[in-house]
Amino acid sequence: MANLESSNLEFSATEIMTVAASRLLQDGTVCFVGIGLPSTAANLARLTHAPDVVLIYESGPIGAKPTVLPLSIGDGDLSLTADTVVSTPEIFRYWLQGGRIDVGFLGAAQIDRFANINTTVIGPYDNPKVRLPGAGGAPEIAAQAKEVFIVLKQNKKAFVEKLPFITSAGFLDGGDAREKAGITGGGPTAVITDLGILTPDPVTRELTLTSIHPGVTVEQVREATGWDVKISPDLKVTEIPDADALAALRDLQARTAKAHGQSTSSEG
Amino acid sequence: MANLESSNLEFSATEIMTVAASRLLQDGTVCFVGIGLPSTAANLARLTHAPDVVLIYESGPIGAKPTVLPLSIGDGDLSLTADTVVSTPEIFRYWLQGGRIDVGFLGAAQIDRFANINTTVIGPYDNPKVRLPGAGGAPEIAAQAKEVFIVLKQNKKAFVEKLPFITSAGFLDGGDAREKAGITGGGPTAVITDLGILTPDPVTRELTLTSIHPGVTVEQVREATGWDVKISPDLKVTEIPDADALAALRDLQARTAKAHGQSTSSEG
Amino acid sequence: MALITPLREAVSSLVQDGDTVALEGFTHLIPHAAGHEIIRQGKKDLTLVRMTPDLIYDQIIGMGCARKLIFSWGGNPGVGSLHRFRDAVEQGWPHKLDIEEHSHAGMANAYVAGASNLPFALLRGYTGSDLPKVNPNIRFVECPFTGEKLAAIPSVRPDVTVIHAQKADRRGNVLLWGILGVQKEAVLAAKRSIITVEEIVDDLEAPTNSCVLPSWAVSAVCHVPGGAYPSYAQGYSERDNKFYKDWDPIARTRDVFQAWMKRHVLDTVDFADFKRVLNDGVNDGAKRETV
Amino acid sequence: MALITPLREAVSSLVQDGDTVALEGFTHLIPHAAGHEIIRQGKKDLTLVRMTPDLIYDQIIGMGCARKLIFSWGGNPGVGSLHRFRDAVEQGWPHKLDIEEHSHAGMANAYVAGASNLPFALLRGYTGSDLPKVNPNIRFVECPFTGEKLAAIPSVRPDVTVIHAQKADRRGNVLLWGILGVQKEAVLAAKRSIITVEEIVDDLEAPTNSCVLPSWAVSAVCHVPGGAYPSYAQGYSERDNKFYKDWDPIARTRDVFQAWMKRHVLDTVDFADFKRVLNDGVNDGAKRETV
Repeated sequence: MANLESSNLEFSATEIMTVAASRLLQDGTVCFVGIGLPSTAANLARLTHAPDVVLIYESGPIGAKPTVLPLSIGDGDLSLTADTVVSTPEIFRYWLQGGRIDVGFLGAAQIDRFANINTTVIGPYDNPKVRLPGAGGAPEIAAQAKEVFIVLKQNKKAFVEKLPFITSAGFLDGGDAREKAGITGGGPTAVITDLGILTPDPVTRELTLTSIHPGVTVEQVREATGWDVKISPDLKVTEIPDADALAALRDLQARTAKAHGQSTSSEG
Repeated sequence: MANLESSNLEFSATEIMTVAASRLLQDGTVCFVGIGLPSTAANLARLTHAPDVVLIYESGPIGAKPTVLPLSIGDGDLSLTADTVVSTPEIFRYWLQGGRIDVGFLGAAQIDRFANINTTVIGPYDNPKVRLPGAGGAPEIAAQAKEVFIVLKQNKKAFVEKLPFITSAGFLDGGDAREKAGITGGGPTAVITDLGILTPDPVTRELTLTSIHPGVTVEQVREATGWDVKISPDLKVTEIPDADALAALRDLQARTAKAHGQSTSSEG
Repeated sequence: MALITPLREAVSSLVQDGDTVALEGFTHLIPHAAGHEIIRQGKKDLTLVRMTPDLIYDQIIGMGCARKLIFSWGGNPGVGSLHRFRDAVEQGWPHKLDIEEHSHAGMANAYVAGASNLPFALLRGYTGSDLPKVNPNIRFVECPFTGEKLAAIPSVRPDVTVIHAQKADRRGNVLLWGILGVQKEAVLAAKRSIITVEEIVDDLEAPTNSCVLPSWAVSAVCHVPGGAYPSYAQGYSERDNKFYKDWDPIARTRDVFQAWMKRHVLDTVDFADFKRVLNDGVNDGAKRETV
Repeated sequence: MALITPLREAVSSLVQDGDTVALEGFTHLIPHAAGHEIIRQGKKDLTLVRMTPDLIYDQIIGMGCARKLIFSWGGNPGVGSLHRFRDAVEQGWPHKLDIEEHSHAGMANAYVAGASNLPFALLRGYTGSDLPKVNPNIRFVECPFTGEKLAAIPSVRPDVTVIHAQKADRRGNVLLWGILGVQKEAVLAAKRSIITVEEIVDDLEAPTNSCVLPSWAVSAVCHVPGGAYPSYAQGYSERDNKFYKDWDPIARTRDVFQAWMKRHVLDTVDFADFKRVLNDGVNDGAKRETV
């Protein structure tokens, strides 16, 4: 019923990406949240189907419940609404490395077919074409969270055949390469884009399109991917955002824009 | 003048030991305090000539200003009067190992001529005659404080030719053995007893009686020492406790006895 | 999420024979009620971990629950020896007790390493001490940058850590304050945890950067007011220094100890009952004195 | 004991050309006023350390004060690139900038190791990342108990650490709260330290287990209300998100950047003067718009 009603809704590609990412977060999950799209999706989950999701930010807040989206990783609202605020070393030592994070929720500048991430440089490291911000918390989040969700927009600049630099490990060369390297966390289980959702093949660990957003064609996904992307034989169509989630997302973004005086879709 | 007046005072051997130990603590010094006699002497210093001495206890209080002597290392009064209370790991990591302690103030069960300390066992380790409490914070306090004061009563059971167990390093085998072992802190600079004060020879590092309490004979000191103790050619007589210090000490102990319902001279 | 449950059930379901168990609390907030419950339930073959084994471990060791002790200072603070601990080490009564002995700095770092999911703790420590000669778990590693020699000891990773705290809220979030010792690290280093608390409140009212253990990082929260006795809980109770002194003659002889433990622990149903019997005893004594 | 002194004197006497300097603050409490003073005094050849170099380091790097940067994430949070930082790395303008690049976990642990007087930090980290290929200061050591391979990086031990905090008392004891980042570790890891504060009070009124830096562990305390601007100080000011957005076009071109820095920093006498000029500029703009 809800679907029939909400099928009349209009939504943007970013909105379905955000809502789809949000849906993957189960209630009660302990989530290490990157700023930008991951933070939007995680907070949307908290405000809709997962009120008891625990949001941890690398700046120190544990159990943050921000009323507007943080522009930066250390906004005051995160501290004021948290169950507790610890030091940044403690976040990385006792909570992330300690093995207490269910889901690491990351963005990325570039990704490859094995869900390795680059946020460091485009071009050679010593003579970069574009110097990106760098690793931040991602290498250890990607390695140590029990599973990792990655959210980014899909195009050929971002989805590349070969990364110039692996900042954070996905499945490395695929297969059991990740385990062989001694990485303990489970690794990426979903890459959510504005076109669909890719999940790693259980054996080869190659990203496979398993869900496509309504109105998007497989051809569009191929066009936006820098390698010959695998398509699941059981390809599903992503459930469209329901009216409640969409309203909650728009409400959150309106509150945020009002508080910050700008859009908050940029990452950083 | 003060001396002439106070020479009429009567005081116990423990009192002169405590006051003499207290006098060595200079104002503004950062002092890591062991419980028992060291704590009494350090607090007496704080209440008399060294109001700005900073007392750190291994349980976590930094800048404790207890109104009565703590019976144990974690009494509530330490926490309530401190500038801040941190975790025990932080005390040992950031403050002691961090190199921020001017004076480590220790007690001991046994000591040898190079001011090595035993608080572990009497007899063989695997088949002990007497099982003592063990190391506590002493090995790292003895190694890492810029200098160390040791306060204990002098007798042949305590001042021994050879320790059954070195819990905490003084000057090891003497000379530059301590530096050669890679120990960074300066080591013991004074051993204060109920008979006098012993300080390490600048070259051999052997403890030498450099001050003797009034009324005590050198023969008494020899009798109370398990090795042929060196006597300084410049042997001084310890200044007797002045009336103010003695009054402050007795007042502190009376307040403490009232608060705890017992004497607090026992160590632990 | 922490289960809010009676102490008896928490100990019964979370502490198994053969477990490595840490009861922590540095003078302050020592979980005596939980220690009694471990004794009452006759747990066996425990490896006990604690920086400062004092009365609580004297009782557990004397009652034969432990096969090994990992520690750094064992005494009755401000009073003297732990007679049951010494009897176990010196005479093997009631049976042999293995010991693994460290310094406080070593133990504190080992808890930090455990909480940080590291296999070992790195510290400047033990230099010149004989402890590395008697403890094969004290080793040395080289700095890959400077070549300096540093001490390495295994992380402490208990099966269960037990602590006492001031407050929990109804969701099981826990707040403690004052002298914190190694309790946070001990809980986070352990697979499971039991926290007894003075009170359970609607709102923790925790200051921003205070020591909070979130409900989802704790196994069980048990409401045991006064559960640290004769230790104390800042803001709730005072340390009973007299109990520590009175313990000395009780623990000195095996028979007296066993009779005391039977009357006060084995024959009582819980910590409130223990305190009632203890008070009766004190009142009996008072009566005898005044007769 | 900390000296309570004007910021100009603190920077002049405590920051030397060629020093390793860490200005820390994680979004919250970033010491912008001190950063300006370093630029104003024309400090040279600095090795800058900071987990999240943002506007404050974009300015210092763009003004040519730094020869090296040790960092883990360099961007304008929520906005985009640091154009001066990128220009230095990509084009060597105003001169070459060496970089030593880590992850946040690495940097945070390196500060902890520095505060702990250890030569290196031990962590599970960097596995599968290309960072160890480009940073020879990321090495690996073996656990002497389990044989596991763990990452090792050198401690951060700055010559000077600079932070901003909420309060100091008249003796120079400092209290901060809210998002603490790595500031305590950064101060304790350094040989010298400068702390700018919102206010100086008679009594800190610090909660028992709050983040206090005792006066004797600090070199200088400087009273600079609003000294974190455009960052914020919880309880005192809000982050000026607009300034972060406005920075993007200013930093994008060398000329505009240099003119802005001259007008707002080099030609102002202190941070209050900077704010006055900045406000005049905003008011000018507002006037132009309404004309």
